[in-house]
Amino acid sequence: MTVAIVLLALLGSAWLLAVIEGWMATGRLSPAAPLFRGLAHLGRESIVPRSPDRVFFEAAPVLLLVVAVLGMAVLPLAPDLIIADLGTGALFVNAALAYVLVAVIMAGWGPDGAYGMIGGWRFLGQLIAYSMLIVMPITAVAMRAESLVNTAIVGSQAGLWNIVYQPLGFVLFYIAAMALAFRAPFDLPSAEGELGGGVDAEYTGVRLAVLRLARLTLVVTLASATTVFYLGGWHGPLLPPWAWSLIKTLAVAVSMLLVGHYLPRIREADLMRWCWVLGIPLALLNIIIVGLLILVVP
Amino acid sequence: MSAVLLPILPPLIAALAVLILRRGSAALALAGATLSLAGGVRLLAGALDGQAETLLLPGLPDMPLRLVSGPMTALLSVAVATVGTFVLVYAIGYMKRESGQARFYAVMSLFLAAMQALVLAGDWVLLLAAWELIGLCSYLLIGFWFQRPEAANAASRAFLYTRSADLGLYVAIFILIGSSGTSEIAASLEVGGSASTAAGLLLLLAAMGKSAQVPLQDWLMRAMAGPTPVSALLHSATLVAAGAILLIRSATLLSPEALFAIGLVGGITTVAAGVIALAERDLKRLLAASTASQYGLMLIAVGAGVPTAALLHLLAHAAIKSTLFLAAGDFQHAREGTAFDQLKGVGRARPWAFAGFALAALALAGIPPLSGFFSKDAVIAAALSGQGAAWLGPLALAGTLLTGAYMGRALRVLWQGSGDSRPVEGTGWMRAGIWGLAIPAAGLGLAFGPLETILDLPAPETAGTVAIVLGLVAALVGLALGWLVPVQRLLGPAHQWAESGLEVAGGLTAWIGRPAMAVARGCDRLEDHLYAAALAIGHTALSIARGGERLEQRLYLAVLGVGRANLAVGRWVRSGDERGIDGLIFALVAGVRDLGARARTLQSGLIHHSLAISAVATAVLLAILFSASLSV
Amino acid sequence: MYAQAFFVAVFGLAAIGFGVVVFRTSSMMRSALALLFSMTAVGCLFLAMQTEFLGVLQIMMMATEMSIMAIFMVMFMMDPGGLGGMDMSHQKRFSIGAGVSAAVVAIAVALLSDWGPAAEQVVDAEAQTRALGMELLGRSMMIFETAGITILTAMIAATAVAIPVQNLSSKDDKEASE
Amino acid sequence: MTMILILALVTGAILFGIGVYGALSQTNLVMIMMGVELMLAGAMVNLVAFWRFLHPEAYSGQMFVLVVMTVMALEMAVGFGVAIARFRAKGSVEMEEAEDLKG
Repeated sequence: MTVAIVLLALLGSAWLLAVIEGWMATGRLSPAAPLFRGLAHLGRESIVPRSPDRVFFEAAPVLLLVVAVLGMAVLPLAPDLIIADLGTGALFVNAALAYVLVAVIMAGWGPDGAYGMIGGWRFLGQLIAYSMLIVMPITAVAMRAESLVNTAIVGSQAGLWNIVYQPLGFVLFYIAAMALAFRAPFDLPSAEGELGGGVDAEYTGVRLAVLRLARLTLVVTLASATTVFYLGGWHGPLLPPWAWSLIKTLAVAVSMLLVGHYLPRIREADLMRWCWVLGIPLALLNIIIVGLLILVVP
Repeated sequence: MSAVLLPILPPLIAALAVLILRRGSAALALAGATLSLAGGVRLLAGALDGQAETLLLPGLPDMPLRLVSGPMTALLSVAVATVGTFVLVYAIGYMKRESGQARFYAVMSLFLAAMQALVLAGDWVLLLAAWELIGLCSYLLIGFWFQRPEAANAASRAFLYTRSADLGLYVAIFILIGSSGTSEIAASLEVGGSASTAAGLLLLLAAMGKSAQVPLQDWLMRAMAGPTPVSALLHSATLVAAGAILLIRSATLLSPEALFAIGLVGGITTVAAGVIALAERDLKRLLAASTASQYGLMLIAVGAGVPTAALLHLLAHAAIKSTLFLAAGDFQHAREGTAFDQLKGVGRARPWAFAGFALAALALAGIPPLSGFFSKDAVIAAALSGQGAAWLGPLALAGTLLTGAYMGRALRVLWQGSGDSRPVEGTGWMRAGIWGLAIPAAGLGLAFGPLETILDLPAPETAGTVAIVLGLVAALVGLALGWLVPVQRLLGPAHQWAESGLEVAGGLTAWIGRPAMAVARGCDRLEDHLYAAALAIGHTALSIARGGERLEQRLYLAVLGVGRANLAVGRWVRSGDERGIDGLIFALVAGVRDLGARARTLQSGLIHHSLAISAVATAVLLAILFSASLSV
Repeated sequence: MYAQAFFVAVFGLAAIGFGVVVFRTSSMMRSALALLFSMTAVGCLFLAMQTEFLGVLQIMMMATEMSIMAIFMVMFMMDPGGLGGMDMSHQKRFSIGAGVSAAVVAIAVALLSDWGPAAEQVVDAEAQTRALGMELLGRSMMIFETAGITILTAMIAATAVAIPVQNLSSKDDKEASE
Repeated sequence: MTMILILALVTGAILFGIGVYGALSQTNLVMIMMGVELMLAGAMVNLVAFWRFLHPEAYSGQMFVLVVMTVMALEMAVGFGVAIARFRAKGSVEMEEAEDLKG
């Protein structure tokens, strides 16, 4: 039952994101467009490029989707609306999202195409930039909650949301999340303009549909993670908890899309430099500040 | 944060700050030392109220690091901090012209922090860590002018000597922890039996290395290549003191055998090093040798079973010796060197420094009411009263005599003669440092009474009149001997030594013999006058004259005896130095090299070959272990 | 109990299978990712043995680590795709002997020695994590910190080794070109 | 329960064996590192199994696993550093050609 609800929510939000994506691309707001596009993908022939690494080529989109769903599985929509409330949930989110990299590299290497491979390796470089900025802010969050259990983390924000308690961490996590979802402006691995689509260049038909869906789901998962870690999860007046979670998640996801839409693409070298020279020190600073706050403010 | 951290953290932070900021290093280091001093005083106050603080830090599993502030550790911490502070004050003036200030002050601060940690350490692991740290710092500081070959050599030599002696500490600690099951010093000292003897002897080895006891004293002389403040800190309260402190703190462990060995080593050192000091032609090297000799006295006290006396002498010596070195550094700046023929009459040119030097020298010789008098009497009393008095007492007295002798000689050299000295900048700072230490060097003795009461160690018997008289006589005779050596006569043999590589023996004949003759002649003349006067006065005075004559004869014989004894010891020490110890240590290195040469044949340079070899070796090892477990 | 045994067996087999693939395939990419999945299986093995924190940590770390290893394989192998089908191994017989004997000995020890009674229950994941944290920053702090310092040193050393040696002049005109 | 312990231990043993084979047989530095990683993985499996089934109360067991993970990461870092340097210098990381370690 819970599983069904969560998956439904996931699909729904993915659909909404697709609608907004279409609106941003075409300027027309047509709720049915994603559906048609998906059907069209199913209809088209799904071409297999010359001499692919078959295993990777087939597995990559599915793995990406599975990973996104797995990450979602440990994030609570409501106190009881969570598939698996692990004792190390916050860490598990990282673990699951780490496999996004694996999936992208597989998708890049599999079809034996230059663009794809470059995109895949680019994402590896991107990971080296952002991964620390995913882990360290979560550390600070867990410090405040004194637990890695996601429900406990949400519970710890009943009084004050983490976005107020540790805004620095929120900013860093938000940026890193966008980089992880490789949306614009961090969409180097799949840059249409300069890399001919990058990792999803060689994918067509069903596989492309799965890939698209997986990427949208990934955005939703990351938005939900942001909500749980920083926006007080299900906390909120009047509306039922799950509604609040959904609203916040969608808001974050949409904000990610919009922000990406209006920012120029970032060179991976610059991204790397900023993340290591600026981001990681800031993340450490954030940890120290939170630690002091915990010590000082009981 | 516990108060026990107060003496340690400030210098550490200062060191880091200096390394990071790279400016205002002197001020930072000084601030760190001062704060450390304040922390030490606070500890001491707490200890006086009888509250022994203990701080447990998480360390190895079931072996937490602990810092303890008992009365003794607090006292030592104060001493270390005091010396450190004033040495740094002095260094501000002394190092004005040097480059690499940041390096110097950072290492000095680290040195101070490490020493405080060593003093306050309550468990062997922490003590070992601090021990290694001060070893490293001394290496860095002695080799501060690493571009000078002699400094570099001196640094590596000091490192080699102390490190090879440190092995003793390692093994001793393994024995102690293994036999007592705890790493806490106080608890682990309870182990008795053969373990205590073995551990005691090994600790003695470690202490010999650090405190430069015969036959490991050679590096100390050469360590003079470092900057003078470093020598002051090294000799008075930190590196060299570490050995004595180690023995004093583990006094309850020591078994009679160990005590005997310690006393023996101390006695031999105090005499041998005294002789070397007498023979030196360089002020700093003389002071270095005298340091070794003084620590020999402390070991005698420990060996006699009265560590309190050793502790008192340690404190007095810390203040005195640092004063001496700082003054020496002042002269060094004034005359571009510390060789005696450069320093002739510098005392007149730098009266303040000379006054401090003289005060400290008299204190070291043991002239009342200066601090050295009390501490030395405590040592002598211990030597005469404790076990093994028969041979410890004479040695202690000989040490005192020699102390007087070389101090008198140094004073003479500094005062008489003349040379051109240049103005020195930063004199104010240096003067402040010197006198900040000279005052305790002078007055510390009056504080010994209360100190003995607060120390939790068995207080020494009050120095009997015998001890006082003997000590005083020895000191005075020594001073007289030292002073009465005419410098111009000294120069002739001095050149011969220089040609014959500073061979002590020649030097000894030259100027233990000469002073003896001089004294004899002096007494002779005196006696003639006496005799004439006696004739004039009448036969009643004749008996007095005879008495004087007999006295003089004995003094003459005694002095000659001292001369011969010193001659023998000097030869023995020198030869032992060159063949025995150097041979031993460098044989170690050579052996390792040979082993490497043999192992070389195994290396084809191919990774997979070496991997294969290691795999096979592991298999063999497992087989051996397995068979062993079967056989058990 | 049986479920646990089942999962342990399954993940164990998976780990072993992927581990074999690492050295069987000739495509560097495949062998790297095979190693990755072998490590992941080991992490799942931890999970199956109710060691949740370590399991998740293993899964997380190895993903990144092995992917990086993959790119190095592709960079440094003369035949990344394994299409040339060249043999990249030597002293085969000895290696097989060593590997098999090592495994056999270890298995023999595992089977023959008497392990005594095995613990039935362990505390739940959250309590475990808490206790582990207490252990790391309490009793074994020094070991843990040492590990941290060591890895920092290794990072710096590796970077220093990997940075190309460039003499001053070339550095200058590089800056000039930028 | 003991059965599971033995199961885990056997798994660890086999992983270790594979690792030994790989480390000894491969010619490429990176592949050798893979073998070492597998050996370490086998060790970790054993550690966890011992912790879980023999001493669940002693968390030093888990700490050891963490230390082993550190060692793995460390080995990767240094190994790759060396690999890069060597590739720059010699154009290959084939250990057959690396004889300059010859003493």
